[in-house]
Amino acid sequence: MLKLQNIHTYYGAIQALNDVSVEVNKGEIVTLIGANGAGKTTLLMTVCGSPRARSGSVFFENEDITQAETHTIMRRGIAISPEGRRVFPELTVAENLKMGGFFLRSREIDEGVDHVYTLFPRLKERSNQRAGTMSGGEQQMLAIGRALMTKPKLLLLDEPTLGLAPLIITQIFNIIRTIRDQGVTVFLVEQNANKALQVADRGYVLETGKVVLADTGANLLVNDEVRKAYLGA
Amino acid sequence: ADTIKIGIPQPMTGPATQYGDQIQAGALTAIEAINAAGGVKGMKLEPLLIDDGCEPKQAVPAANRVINSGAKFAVAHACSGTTVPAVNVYEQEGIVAITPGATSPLVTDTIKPHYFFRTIGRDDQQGPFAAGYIAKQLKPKSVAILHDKQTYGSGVASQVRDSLAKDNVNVAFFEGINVGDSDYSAVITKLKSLNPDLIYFGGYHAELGLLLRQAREQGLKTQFMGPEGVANKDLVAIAGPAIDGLLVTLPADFTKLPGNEKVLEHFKTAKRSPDGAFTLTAYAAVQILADSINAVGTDPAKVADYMHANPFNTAIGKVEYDAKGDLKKFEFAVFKWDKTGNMEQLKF
Amino acid sequence: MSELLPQLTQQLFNGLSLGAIYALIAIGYTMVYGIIGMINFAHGEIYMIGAYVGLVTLSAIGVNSGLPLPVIILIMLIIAVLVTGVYGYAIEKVAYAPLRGGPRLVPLISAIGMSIFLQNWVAIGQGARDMAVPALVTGSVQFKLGTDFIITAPYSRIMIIVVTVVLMVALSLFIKYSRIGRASRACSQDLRMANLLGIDTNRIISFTFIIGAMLAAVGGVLIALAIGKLNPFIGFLAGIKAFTAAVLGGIGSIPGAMLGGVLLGLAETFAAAYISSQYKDIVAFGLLVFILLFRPTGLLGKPEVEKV
Amino acid sequence: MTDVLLEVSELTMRFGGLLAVDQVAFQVKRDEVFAIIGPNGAGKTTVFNCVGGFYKPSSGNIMMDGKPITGLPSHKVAQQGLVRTFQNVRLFKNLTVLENLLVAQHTRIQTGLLHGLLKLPSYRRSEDEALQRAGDWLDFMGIRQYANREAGNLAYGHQRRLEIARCMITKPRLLMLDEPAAGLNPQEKRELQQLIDQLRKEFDVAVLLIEHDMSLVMGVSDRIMVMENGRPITTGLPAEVRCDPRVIKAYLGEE
Amino acid sequence: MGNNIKNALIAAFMAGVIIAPVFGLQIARVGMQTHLEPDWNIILVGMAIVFVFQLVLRPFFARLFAKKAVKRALPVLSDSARRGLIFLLVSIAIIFPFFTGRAQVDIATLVLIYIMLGLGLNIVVGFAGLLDLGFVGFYAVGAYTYALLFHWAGWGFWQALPLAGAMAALFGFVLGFPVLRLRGDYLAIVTLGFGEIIRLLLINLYGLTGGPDGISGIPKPTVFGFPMARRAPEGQTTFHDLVGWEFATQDVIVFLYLMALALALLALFVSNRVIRMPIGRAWEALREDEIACRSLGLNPTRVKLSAFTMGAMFAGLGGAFFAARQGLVNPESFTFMESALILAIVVLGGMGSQVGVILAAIVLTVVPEIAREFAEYRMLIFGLVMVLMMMWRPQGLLPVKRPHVELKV
Ligand SMILES: Nc1ncnc2c1ncn2[C@@H]1O[C@H](COP(=O)(O)OP(=O)(O)OP(=O)(O)O)[C@@H](O)[C@H]1O
Ligand SMILES: Nc1ncnc2c1ncn2[C@@H]1O[C@H](COP(=O)(O)OP(=O)(O)OP(=O)(O)O)[C@@H](O)[C@H]1O
Ligand SMILES: CC(C)C[C@H](N)C(=O)O
Ligand SMILES: [Mg+2]
Ligand SMILES: [Mg+2]
Repeated sequence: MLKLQNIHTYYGAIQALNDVSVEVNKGEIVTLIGANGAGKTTLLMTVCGSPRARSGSVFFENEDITQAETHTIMRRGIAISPEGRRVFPELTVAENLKMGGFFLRSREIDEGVDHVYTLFPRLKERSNQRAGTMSGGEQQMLAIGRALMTKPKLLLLDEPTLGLAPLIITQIFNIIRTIRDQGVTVFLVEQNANKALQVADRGYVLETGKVVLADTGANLLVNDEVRKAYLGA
Repeated sequence: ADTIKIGIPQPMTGPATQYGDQIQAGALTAIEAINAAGGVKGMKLEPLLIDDGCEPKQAVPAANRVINSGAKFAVAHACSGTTVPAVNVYEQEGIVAITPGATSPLVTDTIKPHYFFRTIGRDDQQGPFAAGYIAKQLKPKSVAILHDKQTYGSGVASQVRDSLAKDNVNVAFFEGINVGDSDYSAVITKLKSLNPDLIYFGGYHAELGLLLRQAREQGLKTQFMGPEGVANKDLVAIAGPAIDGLLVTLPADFTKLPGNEKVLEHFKTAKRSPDGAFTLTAYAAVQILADSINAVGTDPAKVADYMHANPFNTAIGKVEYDAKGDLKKFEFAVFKWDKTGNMEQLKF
Repeated sequence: MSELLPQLTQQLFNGLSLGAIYALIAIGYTMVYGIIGMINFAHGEIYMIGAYVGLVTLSAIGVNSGLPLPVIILIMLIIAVLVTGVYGYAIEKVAYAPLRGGPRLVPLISAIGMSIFLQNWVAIGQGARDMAVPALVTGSVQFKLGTDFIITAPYSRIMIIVVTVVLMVALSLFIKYSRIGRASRACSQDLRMANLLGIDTNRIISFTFIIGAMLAAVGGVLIALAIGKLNPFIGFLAGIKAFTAAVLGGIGSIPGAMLGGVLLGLAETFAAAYISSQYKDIVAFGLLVFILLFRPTGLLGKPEVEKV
Repeated sequence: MTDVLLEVSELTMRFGGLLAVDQVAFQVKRDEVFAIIGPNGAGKTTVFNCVGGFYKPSSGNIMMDGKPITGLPSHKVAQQGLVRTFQNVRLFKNLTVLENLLVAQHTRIQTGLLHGLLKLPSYRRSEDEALQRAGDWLDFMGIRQYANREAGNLAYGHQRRLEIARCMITKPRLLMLDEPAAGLNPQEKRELQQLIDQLRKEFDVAVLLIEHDMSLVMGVSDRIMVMENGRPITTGLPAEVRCDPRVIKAYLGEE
Repeated sequence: MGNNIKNALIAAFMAGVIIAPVFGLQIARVGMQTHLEPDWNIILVGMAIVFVFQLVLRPFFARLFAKKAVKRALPVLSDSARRGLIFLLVSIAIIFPFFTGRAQVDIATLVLIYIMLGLGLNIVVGFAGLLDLGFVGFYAVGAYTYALLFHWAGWGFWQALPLAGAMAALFGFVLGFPVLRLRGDYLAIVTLGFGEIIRLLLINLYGLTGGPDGISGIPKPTVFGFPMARRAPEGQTTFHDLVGWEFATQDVIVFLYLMALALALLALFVSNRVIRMPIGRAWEALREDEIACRSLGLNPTRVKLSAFTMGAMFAGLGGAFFAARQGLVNPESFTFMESALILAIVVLGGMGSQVGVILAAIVLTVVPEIAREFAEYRMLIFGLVMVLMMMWRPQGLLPVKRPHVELKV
């Protein structure tokens, strides 16, 4: 479904990704783990075309989207909950969600909003609050909810559990499983490697811009190096 | 040198461009005529056109450009606002300059220059002259005076005010307006409720045009009057039919001066129009410079001395200077506009 | 003084019509600012160009063409709006788009440069001197309030007030309820995220510039007809005033631009009427400073939320 | 001198119709690590903001060392020895790591204009001391090798450390940390825990902590207050809180 | 290619629309009527140029830049290179007036005044991050302080100079106090408002300031109390009489230039030191994150105010000098456009870069002077240069490495 081949991505002169190849199959949960600054966020954003890979190619559903513009890429059925949440601070919670489903028909939007509200009742309570004044965790829920709005084929999640309470974290992982079961493909970046690997079908380990390990989630969980470096064992 | 450079720093852009054009026409025609007749002491006159935009800010740079270009003589600055600061420069540098347009007393009163002259009268003649006409001919019960807060406009307006006060005419209103504004309706409403018999405006045509138009639009039908700075074709275009009946004071029409036939001839060969209040004053300025150089050579100090001491016969008649470069005699006249945009000198 | 009331009414009308003029330009300012957070100093010049295009059109038709007046004005408006739309689009593409994502002040300087350029572009093309615009819309509503003082409301001014109100309402509704409106609000807060939601942000920005320019053109044509004089430099002062109005009302807010414009117009008019016209601009700017001290984000601007 | 450093009583913060913090009261003792936990949106950060002077509380009292600090502007509060980190790290990103630490000493060093222009000895001494202190803290945090880099380019974990160092260099009496472990990996979390322990022991600083990571909270805190919907539901020792059924239901969930 | 042609056609069409009403259809007036004088050639030529540009040149440039983009990272001036460059510039500046004509020296003096202003505004905008669009107001305060002291009390330049700086600083302080809590563009517009208010007051306080005419005849600085002028005021000896020189205006100009240079160097020195001092660090920190600053006990109002005041002081000194150079002050010299120009110097220089400010001041003062050759195209060119410069170097002409103390690691 998603295939990255020999990607090199730069920020100006700084190389953030070095010859990265990653594949995500339809209906899978794939997770990407790695230390701070390894390039995980960069990898997700390269899929979105922002920044664009300097060399290598990105395929989505067998089409080359390496050079496509961000908005055309996203309209193919990809949604992202980005690093730093990036909710629209002046828009209300409800408006933020509607923005998520920008290209849907209005009935679909309403359905989507209702769906998100059932997942996160907190958002329903606050549907008219401006997003910028929500608490850190509430904003995170909103960012995830907004990404879910379009019913994407591929969902990109960048540290979705950051700043969330334990109870909600558990719930997020449940949601990830559920939507996978509904046929959505999930590409997940997590600091919480333990939990991420538990739900993931497969995982990649990124170190300073390079993929150093790729295996099934279960195998990585028991991999010694991974355990030492990322699971805190 | 085989040419004598004459700087002509005048408005070539901005609202006073019309006046700059008139002055250019006069000065260039004179220069061409003199050159055609063999020049001055065998040397040709060379005009240097410089833009001062009629903006005080550009005055000193423009004057400096005259100096830097090596000219020792200038037909300088139409507007009082630019002339006043520039006079210092000419005086300091010893450049003989003549303004064909600036009427403000400040031009020569502030530093009493030795090198600077005019070929036009002063507003302390024009203002009292206008006031005299108002007091004796119009006999209004009350007069409102507006001005544009600039050197020239506010200067002439206060001259009119003071003279009217002496003549015991009631000046009910005296206020400045902003140049460049486009909406004067607030002040017009004020005038409307004051309902004076005459409104005098000190300033240039652009603001007066709007005032006239907006006054008539608001149903204010009072008689307007202004100084020479308002009188040109642009005023007609902006004010439209509202111009009907406007009074202005202007230098007398020198084209009708006996003895100017040759001058008019030169304008015809040069394909330029001699019309406009400042065309012949500029012509005269060049004549005076040429005559003086002819008499004493190209040393500016000597030229200045010569000019203070001797009378000249020019396109604006016989000219004599006092110690600070003002004309000993200059006459204004009153003109009235009709609704087709033509004006006529009033006899009284 | 029994004339006080009618005089006051007349000044109120003067203030409103002046305010409407400011508001009409301010709306465009506010829209562009709202979306890319940039003070488009060239906006005043677009207004000026709109006025010129109107005059060119009028000259092409001829004042005595025999066409009914509303038709002439409509043609002037349509042509002016189309031409300035192209101007707005081109200016954005040439002078601002390449700078997006860079330091914040860079487009500001570019805009000032653009503004100087456009002034002189027209000054060279059409000449720098004042142009007179024939008074097409003549006549006025006149009435008395008891005394002899006749209150006069020229049709040309009434037209400006009406058009401004209509445009403001239409635009507010459009921004609030249309999809493009919603997208543009999102773009104004986080361009990159809007892009990540599949929105073509470049198109939204172009669109905003075009609409802003068109509004300015409407202002240019109507105001030129009402005032009767234009030159290539009128845009600058009008732009500054309109921008002040936009900030006063809370930049980014369309009703705010209207409110700010009217307030500024009234302040200036009443200062001119009851203090002195010399001090009217001081009063206007003083009012701006004063209001911002108490409402740091303008009258209708939302207070900035920064959650710590 | 009592051993209560910070005393918050009846603190209430209202946003329009929303009661974000409702009658919260707690005390932090000297040398204590006191944690506030609770579901998202419970009002924890808001409590911080009120205590730190970033919001003006709707009502309530805050006393630092017996002196009221309620409603003081935040920089005045900080001058009382009460400094904080932020939920999203707020470094001076374009300044170097070292400069971040120098700015933090601003209130304590020679800032006279003339002294500096003329490089008077007292100015030089003060600058040298400031550098010395900064160096010491960088050593302590183990990030000396990044001293001359731009702070924004540091790895996230190092940024967190720098932010804490920046607080500590002001010699605070109370250090408030808002989710310091967010975005850190398990390894880094453990280092953070050691750091907090060490700070408290070596520098006599009390710590007020907000955190969602239970292993960290349980590991370092002396006492924990649990909030829900703006109200404290219980305060107690880690062991007590962990087993409190209300806390499990509202916050922890069944494991 | 087909797509390219289509785009080029669209662009050409738009160019036609843009050119037609301004150049193609000239409004001419006969009496009270206006009519049009069409010039189709100019429209067609314009369209053709744009078409060719879009079709041929643009793809060419695009390719050119694409290659360059790889090395888009700007060359940043190192510390020693910066010092070397400053030294070089200063040496050139000192010997320069003895080898050129007075016109050039005169412009160079203006450049120096703009350098002073640029360095001042650089503190406010570049370091403290406060967008000040009314900087010219303080410049005016400085200029008028000297002018008024001269006019009403007969003060000389050297007596008035410190007071001009102090007065401007005071204005900065008093005006800054209430408004510095405003954010971003709101601060910008309020400062713009202040600048305008100061200018309007100068226009309207006719009795005091001479209104729109301003004050003229302001003397140039004296040399140890001896005026440099052709004719001395009564009771004084001119400098050239004193030393027995022939009076030459060139000398006056050069002297003025050297004074300006000294003052600009002082400004450079002070701003250079200040940004390395604690207060300079605090400015930058505040620009980066006000909330974090507050959390560390820094009083933001005070820090901002110090930047604002110091910037104003520089402007005041520059203003006094301007008054002396022009011999005249009037409100027209202090319009918003002037603020914009100074801001452009700072931004084009590369915010915070002092060498950049110097270069930009030179460029933005000299370009319009050179462009005088093109008469009415002068400002057109100037505007265009401003736009192009921003595109060419959005990071500024000469971004320097931020000066910072280093720690041995
Ligand atoms: N906008 C940027 N400009 C320059 N460098 C950047 C930028 N964003 C990221 N980098 C650098 O690119 C590298 C990879 O960063 P990235 O954000 O992808 O890491 P990450 O794995 O997501 O880290 P984290 O766990 O902290 O989110 C880092 O060295 C970072 O400093
Ligand atoms: N400025 C504000 N305006 C309106 N509501 C606010 C504002 N700040 C916070 N809130 C609301 O108050 C509540 C408490 O927010 P707070 O940030 O204190 O939560 P928190 O406990 O820190 O949550 P988290 O763990 O998610 O960070 C939230 O519901 C939030 O939406
Ligand atoms: C050319 C004239 C209109 C100038 C006017 N007399 C003045 O002194 O400014
Ligand atoms: Mg990341
Ligand atoms: Mg929080």
